[in-house]
Amino acid sequence: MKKYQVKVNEKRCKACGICIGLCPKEVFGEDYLGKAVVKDDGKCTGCKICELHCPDYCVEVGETA
Amino acid sequence: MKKYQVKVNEKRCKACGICIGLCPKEVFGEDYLGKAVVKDDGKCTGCKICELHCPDYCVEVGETA
Amino acid sequence: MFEKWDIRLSGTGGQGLILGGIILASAAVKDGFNAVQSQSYGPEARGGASKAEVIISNQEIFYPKIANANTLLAMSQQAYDKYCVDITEDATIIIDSTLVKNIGADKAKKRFIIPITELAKKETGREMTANIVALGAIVGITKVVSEEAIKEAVLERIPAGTEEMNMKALNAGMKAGQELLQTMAS
Amino acid sequence: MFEKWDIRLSGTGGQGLILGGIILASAAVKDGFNAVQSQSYGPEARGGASKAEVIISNQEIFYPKIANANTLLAMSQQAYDKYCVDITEDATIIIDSTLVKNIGADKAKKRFIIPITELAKKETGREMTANIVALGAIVGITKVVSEEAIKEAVLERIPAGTEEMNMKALNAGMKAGQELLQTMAS
Amino acid sequence: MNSAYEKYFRQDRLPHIWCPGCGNGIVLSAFARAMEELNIDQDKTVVVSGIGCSSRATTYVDFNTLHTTHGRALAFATGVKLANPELNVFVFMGDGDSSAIGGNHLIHASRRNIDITAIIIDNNIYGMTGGQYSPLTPTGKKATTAPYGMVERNFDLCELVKGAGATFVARGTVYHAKQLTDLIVAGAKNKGFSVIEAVSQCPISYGRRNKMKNALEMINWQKEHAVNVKAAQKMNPEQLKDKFLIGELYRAEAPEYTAEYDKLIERVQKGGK
Amino acid sequence: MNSAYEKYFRQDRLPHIWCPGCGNGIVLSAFARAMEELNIDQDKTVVVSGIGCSSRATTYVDFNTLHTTHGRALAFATGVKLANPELNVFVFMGDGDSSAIGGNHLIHASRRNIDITAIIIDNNIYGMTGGQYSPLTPTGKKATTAPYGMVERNFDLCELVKGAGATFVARGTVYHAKQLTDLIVAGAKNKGFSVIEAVSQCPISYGRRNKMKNALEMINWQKEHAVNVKAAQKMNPEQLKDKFLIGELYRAEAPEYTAEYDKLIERVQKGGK
Amino acid sequence: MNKKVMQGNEACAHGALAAGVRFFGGYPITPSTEVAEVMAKELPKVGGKFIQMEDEIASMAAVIGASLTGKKVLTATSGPGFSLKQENLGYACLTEVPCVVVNVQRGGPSTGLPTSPAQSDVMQAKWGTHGDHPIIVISPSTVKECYTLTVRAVNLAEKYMTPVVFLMDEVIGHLREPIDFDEVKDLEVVDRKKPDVSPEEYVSYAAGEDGIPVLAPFGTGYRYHVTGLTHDEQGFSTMAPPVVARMNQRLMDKIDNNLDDIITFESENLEDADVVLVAYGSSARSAKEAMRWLNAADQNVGLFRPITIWPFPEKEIRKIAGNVKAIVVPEMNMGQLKLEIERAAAGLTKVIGVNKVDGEPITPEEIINAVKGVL
Amino acid sequence: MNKKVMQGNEACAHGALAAGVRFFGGYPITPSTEVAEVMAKELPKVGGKFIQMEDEIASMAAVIGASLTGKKVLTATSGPGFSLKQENLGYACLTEVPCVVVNVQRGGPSTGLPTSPAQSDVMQAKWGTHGDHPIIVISPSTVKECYTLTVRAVNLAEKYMTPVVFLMDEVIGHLREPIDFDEVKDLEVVDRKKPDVSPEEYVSYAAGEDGIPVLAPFGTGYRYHVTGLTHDEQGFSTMAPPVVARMNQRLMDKIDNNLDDIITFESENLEDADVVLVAYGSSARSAKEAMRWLNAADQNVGLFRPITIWPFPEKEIRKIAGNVKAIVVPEMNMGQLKLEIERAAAGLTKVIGVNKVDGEPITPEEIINAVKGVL
Ligand SMILES: Cc1ncc(C[n+]2csc(CCOP(=O)(O)OP(=O)(O)O)c2C)c(N)n1
Ligand SMILES: Cc1ncc(C[n+]2csc(CCOP(=O)(O)OP(=O)(O)O)c2C)c(N)n1
Ligand code: SF4
Ligand code: SF4
Ligand code: SF4
Ligand code: SF4
Ligand code: SF4
Ligand code: SF4
Ligand SMILES: [Mg+2]
Ligand SMILES: [Mg+2]
Repeated sequence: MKKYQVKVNEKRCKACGICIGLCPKEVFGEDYLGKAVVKDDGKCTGCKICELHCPDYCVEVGETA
Repeated sequence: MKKYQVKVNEKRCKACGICIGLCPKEVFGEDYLGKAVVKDDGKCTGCKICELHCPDYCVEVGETA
Repeated sequence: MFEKWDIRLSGTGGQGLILGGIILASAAVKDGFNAVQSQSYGPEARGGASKAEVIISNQEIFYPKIANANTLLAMSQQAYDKYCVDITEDATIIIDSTLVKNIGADKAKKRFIIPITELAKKETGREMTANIVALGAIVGITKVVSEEAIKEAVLERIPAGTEEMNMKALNAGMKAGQELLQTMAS
Repeated sequence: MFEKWDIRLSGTGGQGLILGGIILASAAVKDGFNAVQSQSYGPEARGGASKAEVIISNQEIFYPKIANANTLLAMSQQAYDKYCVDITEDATIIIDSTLVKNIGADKAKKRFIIPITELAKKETGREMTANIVALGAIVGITKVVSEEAIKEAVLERIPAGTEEMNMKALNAGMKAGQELLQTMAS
Repeated sequence: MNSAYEKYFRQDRLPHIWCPGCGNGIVLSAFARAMEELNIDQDKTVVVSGIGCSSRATTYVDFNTLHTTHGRALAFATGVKLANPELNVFVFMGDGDSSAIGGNHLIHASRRNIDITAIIIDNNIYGMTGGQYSPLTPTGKKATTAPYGMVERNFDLCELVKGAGATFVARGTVYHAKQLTDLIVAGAKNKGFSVIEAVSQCPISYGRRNKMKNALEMINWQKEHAVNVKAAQKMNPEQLKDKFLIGELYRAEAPEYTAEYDKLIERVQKGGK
Repeated sequence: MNSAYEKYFRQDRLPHIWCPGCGNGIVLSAFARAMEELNIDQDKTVVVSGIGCSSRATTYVDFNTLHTTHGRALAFATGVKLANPELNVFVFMGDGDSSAIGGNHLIHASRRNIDITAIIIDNNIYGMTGGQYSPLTPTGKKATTAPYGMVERNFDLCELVKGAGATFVARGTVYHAKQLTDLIVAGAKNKGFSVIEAVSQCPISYGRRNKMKNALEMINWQKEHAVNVKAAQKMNPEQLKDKFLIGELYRAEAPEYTAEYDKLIERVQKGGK
Repeated sequence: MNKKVMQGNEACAHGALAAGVRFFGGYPITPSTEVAEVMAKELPKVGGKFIQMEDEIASMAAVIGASLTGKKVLTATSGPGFSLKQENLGYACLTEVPCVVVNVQRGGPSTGLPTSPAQSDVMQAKWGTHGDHPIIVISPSTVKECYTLTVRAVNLAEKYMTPVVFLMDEVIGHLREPIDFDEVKDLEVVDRKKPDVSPEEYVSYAAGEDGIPVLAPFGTGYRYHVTGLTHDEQGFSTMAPPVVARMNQRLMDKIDNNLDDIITFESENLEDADVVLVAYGSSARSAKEAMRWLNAADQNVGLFRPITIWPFPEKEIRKIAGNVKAIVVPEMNMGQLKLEIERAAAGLTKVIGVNKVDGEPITPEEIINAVKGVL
Repeated sequence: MNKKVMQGNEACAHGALAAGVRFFGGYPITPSTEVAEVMAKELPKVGGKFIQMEDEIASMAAVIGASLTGKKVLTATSGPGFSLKQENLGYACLTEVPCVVVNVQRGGPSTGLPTSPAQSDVMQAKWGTHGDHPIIVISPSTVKECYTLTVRAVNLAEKYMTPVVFLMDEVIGHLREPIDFDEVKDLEVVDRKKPDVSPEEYVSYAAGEDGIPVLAPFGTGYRYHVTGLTHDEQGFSTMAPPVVARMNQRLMDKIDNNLDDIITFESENLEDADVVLVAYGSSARSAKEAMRWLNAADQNVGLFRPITIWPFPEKEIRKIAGNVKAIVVPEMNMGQLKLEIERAAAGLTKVIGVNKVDGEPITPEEIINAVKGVL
């Protein structure tokens, strides 16, 4: 099975909650300001729903090894 | 058979030729300026095509006796 | 000498009087004069009285409108009634008797009555050329422009293919004008 | 004596600071003062730094804007950084430590640090009431308006059904402010 | 015509300024007959128009008449109708007036389904300004601003207002003058926005330039090219080539705007939200 | 996204001004991916917009960009495209921008079938001015100028442009972000006027007022209420109640305006009439 | 005392309601939108109608249509929208249909600075539409005036059968101040005249001695014609030069013959002022503040605040010009009303502008500096 | 000699073609339509584009869009259409997109007298759009000037990157006079500057020493942003007060710093004139005729004809005002440029208007009478 690395550009994240809510694998959590943080990208399936739907282009899903 | 009287308000007639051309019974002729004149309303069937189509409201078709 | 012609062509929309005015102005320019042509419109530039004005002068023409014409062409009753009062004392007035039936309202000393539209129909088969006949008449009577110039000007402005017809019209007008002039002179 | 308060409430869009300003101005009016409230917008009145200004005076207020605030509320880092420099020498500055983490850019002598948003969440369960907590803190610290007036003013402007929650918020803010004031005084 | 003529025309304003053979006069008499059939209260009726030859109609009919700015008749009419829904509101427009500069107001009146009846005199040209192409000038036809033939596509006006939400859409012609009256009557009875496209002739600015030498020829063209929508159902595409449909083209049910607003007022005044 | 993002965005202009959760950003990334798929020449591409939150899009994408006046983007774009048909022209508009003040230009661009691709971000509201109703605010919904609920009927934007003559009409949503890219690609490939209505969310000025508490809820609403046009064919009216269609809704063949004009020039220069 | 803290835009809307406005047609635009929002909420309560039209052109049209049914009407907009309203504003001038057009000025030109204040539509308010036409333009300086002067604007519109432009600026529009409703509750309200003759005798644009026509509301039995073409007394279009001249002249005269009634202003310390500040709208507040400080420093500085901007209080300015070292004119524009002041001053004194177009209001300090430069 | 009798409107169109105009977007309106009609016919012949847009707003938009692709552009309209163009005209001012807007003035206000002459959009031409903005306005008096000055208008637009209003009137628009094409065949034609740096170094609104930006045609590899929001040198919107102030100031300066290049006028007999007639457009012809007669009667009457109406030749008027008994200003309006003349005259002399708004041109007699009144 492929593995994915999920990165959030925290600086640009506006804490909208979209990636957090849309990710089918609950990869994201939120910090005290509501910004997305990657909890566990081990579960990530690489569907890129998060990346496609981040209004601020802060989520990046990359394939690893 | 009903009889009709056809009148043209010559003053207002703009000589467009519509009544003259549309009358199925050739009731109208034209004067030297192209204005409609009633040639023979004996042939008139009272269809009122002329009255309905005169752009200047100068034709009047009335029933007589 | 300061020479100035104030010519008004009047009639109804569709008679081609504006074109007539343009041709007359062009002919004057060909003759080396200054000329301006203008017109006034009704609310929609169609129907009702129509007039075209031409000023021809050997000096520069500033104010381009005419108060009182010294030459008036009247090609409809309405136009005649309206404009025949705004003329100079010694004005020349040319009336299309095909269309103007009640004549007499004007005080012109030089009055020329010509069945212009009838003439057009007769000579060319088309009433449409009445404006050119009228031009011929004006030139024939007033000599405001040369025959050469008016011919050239007409040929420049009419649709291709109608040259012959229009020359006929022009000549008919000139002839009628000249004849009448002679009659009156004699 | 000519008394004048130049109060600036700053933070981000959506924090309700404009409503806070209106309430403060209304309270001042209830206390018999003159007051004006204004705000400035970003290109779209949303997002980015937001500020509301309130001037309270016992004289007529003509010029309605503030150059240097003598009282500043800062409810975001960006707002703090931006506005903490435009204050008078003896200004009072109140900082929401929940949201402003880097403090120190200002030269205020009277600096009050209160976790306003946290307090709002704790006291009412809703961050949304942070603006009312902040108002409480301002009043508690500055006494610019009477407790009565600010209570009345809050009740007038909030949605029906939220009275209790907002009073809790207001009281929490006032208490925090007063306590801090005493600590600093002592 | 006579009684309608006497009752609904401002006699002292005639003759009208329209050119010989212009279809505007014929549409206006069809309108007058429709008013007669509706037995309309002149005092309670407002007729609005824009700017164009067709829009001069308001000069000649004896109602509360409002001759507005080019393209904006429906926006003025919307104000009239909403401010006083008791008034009957009719609007005359030209093809350019309604679909070029006024296109936006046309689609919004359609969307709102406001109880106004619009009569659009479609002569395929800007008549008043002397023959420039309009959005209803058929592709290929000539106009002073289309000396090489109209290069743009033309609207199907009826499809346009249907797509925008009008609830009564019809097309008539000057030739079918009686039907035109019927369509206006039906449009007026529709409680909502009604559009009647009246195909008309402008012999001066359109006909001559497009090889139709006079009004009569143009009216006969209408006769030959119009097909009643019902008859069309039984015709094949081959037969319908080059033809256009007339009659009631579309009807729909939808809430009428000013009535809805009145309900809103009632609701609010009763303390609703 | 990454490569599209790097290539087609003006990095130095970001972050954009849009509120947290605003759909505009998502539509814009769908657009960028479409540009990548089309492998478009940035120098030969002009992106035009009107005024509104959505219209700020032109600030962020790296093309020849033209941020115009409210409602007029398509009129500016028509000038650009006609003056130089070699340029690819895309237009971003909001629902108010395109269908309220800009409605006329929308229907005329449709009529002319000019080769422009219009992306209309439909968030059902005037976002930029803080939440007034638009012609696409559904009847009954609240807005600052509809405090008692929208009393007017709303347009079906796709029906409108279809009735006006557009040759490619599609609807997508922010939720269906991949499909949105496909629709933009298909629209761009259509040689004619293409409209893509992108249903989007404005959590700030629309959602909150209408009981949708955040962007996520609004995106999920899209997911639940959108039905692909193909799937819809197999559904009954009951099942389609409250749903809206997405996908390619309409396509037609028609001559493209600027190409026709180029032919005209050729004809005239050869001495034709 | 019955004070309420309210925004200028809100106060304008409430003033309109108090003046009897029962129809609002508008299109949202920053920074005027709150006027529409209040109207949308309040009008149904009093049986009035609010409509958001498809654009500003349509809004202007709709209010004119509504006014012809006898309703008092309002519309509100800002810069770009005001530009769009011009054609139909001219229509209202010529057809003499009362309406009030609020323009809350923002930074220009073009889309400019939508949320920033400016006073750069002052000349446009007079000259924005084609053709010679009369116009009344009123500019408030306080939130209270947003209320009271809107009432006055509606009154003037109804009295003189003319559009009135209510020219605010973003500072005033968005400013919140208390209004004491006890003070404003008894404002005079003027209704347009109704015909006092039968429909048969009625001549719509005949206009009596006062030169103001009586337009009967549509639907009341007086049938007449309204057109934007130059028309005669019967309301029908004409091209007859004497009639055209007469009708155009009357149109101007109905305003020009009533300057004393129409023009209002505020003045302070004019008597022995060395310098007079002439300012309007929110800049007048900066000017007052400046004057307060200058007077405190014993400087003889006065203030003249035109409340009616157009017709311009020319006579008053001429008088001031004869008595002072300089007139200082702070405006949030590049010098607009200054031009008219210069004209009125006719060389009698220096006219110095304090101009600012950076999106920020003029500060009292900036005015003080300008005054110090001439004192 | 190569004389052709031509209408003013036609001459304007042919002048535009000679100046290199290759795009026309318009909407028909009397009395300007012939400009469009000639363009529709002639443009395809030279590979240019003509489009009749859905209205005047769209026409103005289309020409701006076309201009950004590097084409020289023209639009033409009259009163009501000019009102509608205002918003986008302001957009062109701020975005500095060259274009020429012809307004053939007709009787106003409102629909007014569509086929009659007037000069009542003179102030609107300067003040019609919201916000402070620069504008160049040129007014021809002869058919020949309709040609030559259109070339100049296009040149000025391209040189200064700005809209130019070509302000005609119905008399001139519909007048036919000969033009000698030999005389006009070698007129200078100016093209807008092209960037002389690479796309990487290019800064769209940086503007060099002359204060005039270089806008690269879209499609030539220079990608930049154009917006009607107040923007910085990079073309992106800004609210930073110093930047806003700087950009707005530069916009005005690019015109104000070049008055000598932009302002042209004609003058006659100014030296020892007792009375100077100041007139423009077709009224200047009446004025010349009047002067001819007055001079013939040994009256010392001079003429000053502004060809550039805006920016206004203020300096020249001031000078004249110092030397004469009176300035007489015939205008087919209620006194518009007269206001500016009064301002410039600063009380140094009387300014007397000869005004007419009945749809007829001013006659030389009317001017003569006015002059006699002061001599
Ligand atoms: C704002 C504005 N633009 C243009 C015009 C000029 N104009 C008057 S009528 C008209 C078109 C008329 O065409 P249409 O609406 O088809 O009416 P018709 O004359 O053919 O009946 C135009 C362009 C105007 N009066 N106002
Ligand atoms: C002529 C004009 N009228 C009004 C406005 C104010 N205005 C700016 S954006 C906007 C509406 C925006 O709504 P929409 O087009 O749906 O875009 P959104 O902000 O929702 O993306 C309005 C009314 C303006 N800028 N110009
Ligand atoms: S790629 Fe899919 S699974 Fe992975 S984080 Fe994003 S949404 Fe979740
Ligand atoms: S979608 Fe983007 S902006 Fe929203 S929470 Fe996730 S990372 Fe942040
Ligand atoms: S009624 Fe019929 S038959 Fe009689 S004249 Fe008229 S058209 Fe002819
Ligand atoms: S239809 Fe009327 S106007 Fe035409 S010729 Fe007959 S009577 Fe005359
Ligand atoms: S120009 Fe055409 S539409 Fe206008 S009146 Fe004449 S015929 Fe009728
Ligand atoms: S107001 Fe709405 S549309 Fe505008 S940026 Fe915010 S969320 Fe997006
Ligand atoms: Mg038409
Ligand atoms: Mg929107």
